[in-house]
Amino acid sequence: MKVLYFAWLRAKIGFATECVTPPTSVISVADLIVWLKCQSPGHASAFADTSCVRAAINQEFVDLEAKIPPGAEVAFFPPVTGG
Amino acid sequence: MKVLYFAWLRAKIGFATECVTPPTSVISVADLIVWLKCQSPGHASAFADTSCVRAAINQEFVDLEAKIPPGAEVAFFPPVTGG
Amino acid sequence: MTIRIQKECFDIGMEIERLVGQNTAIGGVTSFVGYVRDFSKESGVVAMTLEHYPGMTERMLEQIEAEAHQRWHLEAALIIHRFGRMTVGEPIVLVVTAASHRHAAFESAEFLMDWLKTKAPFWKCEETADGNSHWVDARESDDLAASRWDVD
Amino acid sequence: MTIRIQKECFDIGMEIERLVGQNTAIGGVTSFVGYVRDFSKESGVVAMTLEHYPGMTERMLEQIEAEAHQRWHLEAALIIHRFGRMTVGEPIVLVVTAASHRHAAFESAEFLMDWLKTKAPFWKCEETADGNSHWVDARESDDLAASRWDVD
Repeated sequence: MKVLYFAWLRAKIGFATECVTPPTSVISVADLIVWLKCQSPGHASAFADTSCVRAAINQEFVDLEAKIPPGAEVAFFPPVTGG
Repeated sequence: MKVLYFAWLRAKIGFATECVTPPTSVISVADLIVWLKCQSPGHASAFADTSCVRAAINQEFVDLEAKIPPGAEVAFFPPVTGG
Repeated sequence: MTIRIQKECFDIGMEIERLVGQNTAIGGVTSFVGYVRDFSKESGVVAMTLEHYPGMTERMLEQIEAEAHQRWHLEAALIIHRFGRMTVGEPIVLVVTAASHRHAAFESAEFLMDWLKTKAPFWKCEETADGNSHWVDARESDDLAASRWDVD
Repeated sequence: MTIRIQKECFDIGMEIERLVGQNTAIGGVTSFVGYVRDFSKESGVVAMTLEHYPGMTERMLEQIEAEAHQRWHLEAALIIHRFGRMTVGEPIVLVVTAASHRHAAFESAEFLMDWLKTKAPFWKCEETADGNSHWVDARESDDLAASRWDVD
């Protein structure tokens, strides 16, 4: 599974993208976050307050409860501030 | 008194501006119209339907009931179609 | 206060650039350009002539722009209105509003256009391909659009 | 469908001219340009860097533009959004909508901006004169503005 980080999530984690193989118990985006938090202090810090975290699966916005399909590209970022 | 005509009023009357000296009984813009209608067939045609005629006194829109102050510039034209 | 009544065409990009200048408090600029269309109500329009009331036009545009500055916090505003003969596809009018927040820029630009349509002394005479010409009637929808901004 | 994500600046006048082209059904064109302001919430901002999500950005802008075409009868529409580092006073985003009637042009341009602000995956990192930088927080007022266009 490919995971992407943007803005301050990327800054806290220290890199923009990684390939991960979470256990099969990880079904939803929220599950993935719980699992990622244990990977490094940077991950733990980035995901400390998930109320500020938004996610996309295969480049479409999703709720954190969304199920992750096989081979998905999952992205994490703060609320957008474009324009 | 200086009178100006625009758009199809000007076209029907045949000129854009004239200096007139109406009798003292002409108090309002509506009075002036009644008086102007007798000045030529062009005037009569231009003012045949006053529901399509708008007026300005000294370059400010006025109702046809408005009184004309001495030395005023009075203009007649159809509803505006700018922009 | 920036209003211009002119026969000549205008350069939209240059006008916006000049209006924004070095003012870094500007966060958003809305512009609107009105063009000569080929299908007002009659079709086959090839050109039109805009007649106006010199003197009163300047007065009214200044009043309209002042009203916009009173209603919204604007950093800058510009109205350019052409007169004379224009062919299909040529720009007629340019309105530009600059503000720190985008909604002020959007709303005030639309307000300026709605008021221009109903309060600026301009009259359109359209020419059709057959060589005839006719004065354009005022549209009720323009009065309706302008009345949205009445405060009474 | 005309959307562009680019590092480079854009020429507003040229973009409008190119979009209008020879389409004489166009009666009005609304454009909006967003600039880097010097006083977002912190003051003393001298520059900012816009990060985006390549791939998803294009997807979202296409969706947003398609939605505008569905809601209004538009002759043409253009979205240009820059990314990378920009200094105060530089333009960030350009939205242009062309329609036969001005209200469609105005409304759809404002719609595009409201949706861009809340649905396009861009993130602003501001730099202040003291050499520090910080990620800009999303504004509730932008969510509110975008929710005006919800249909349900």
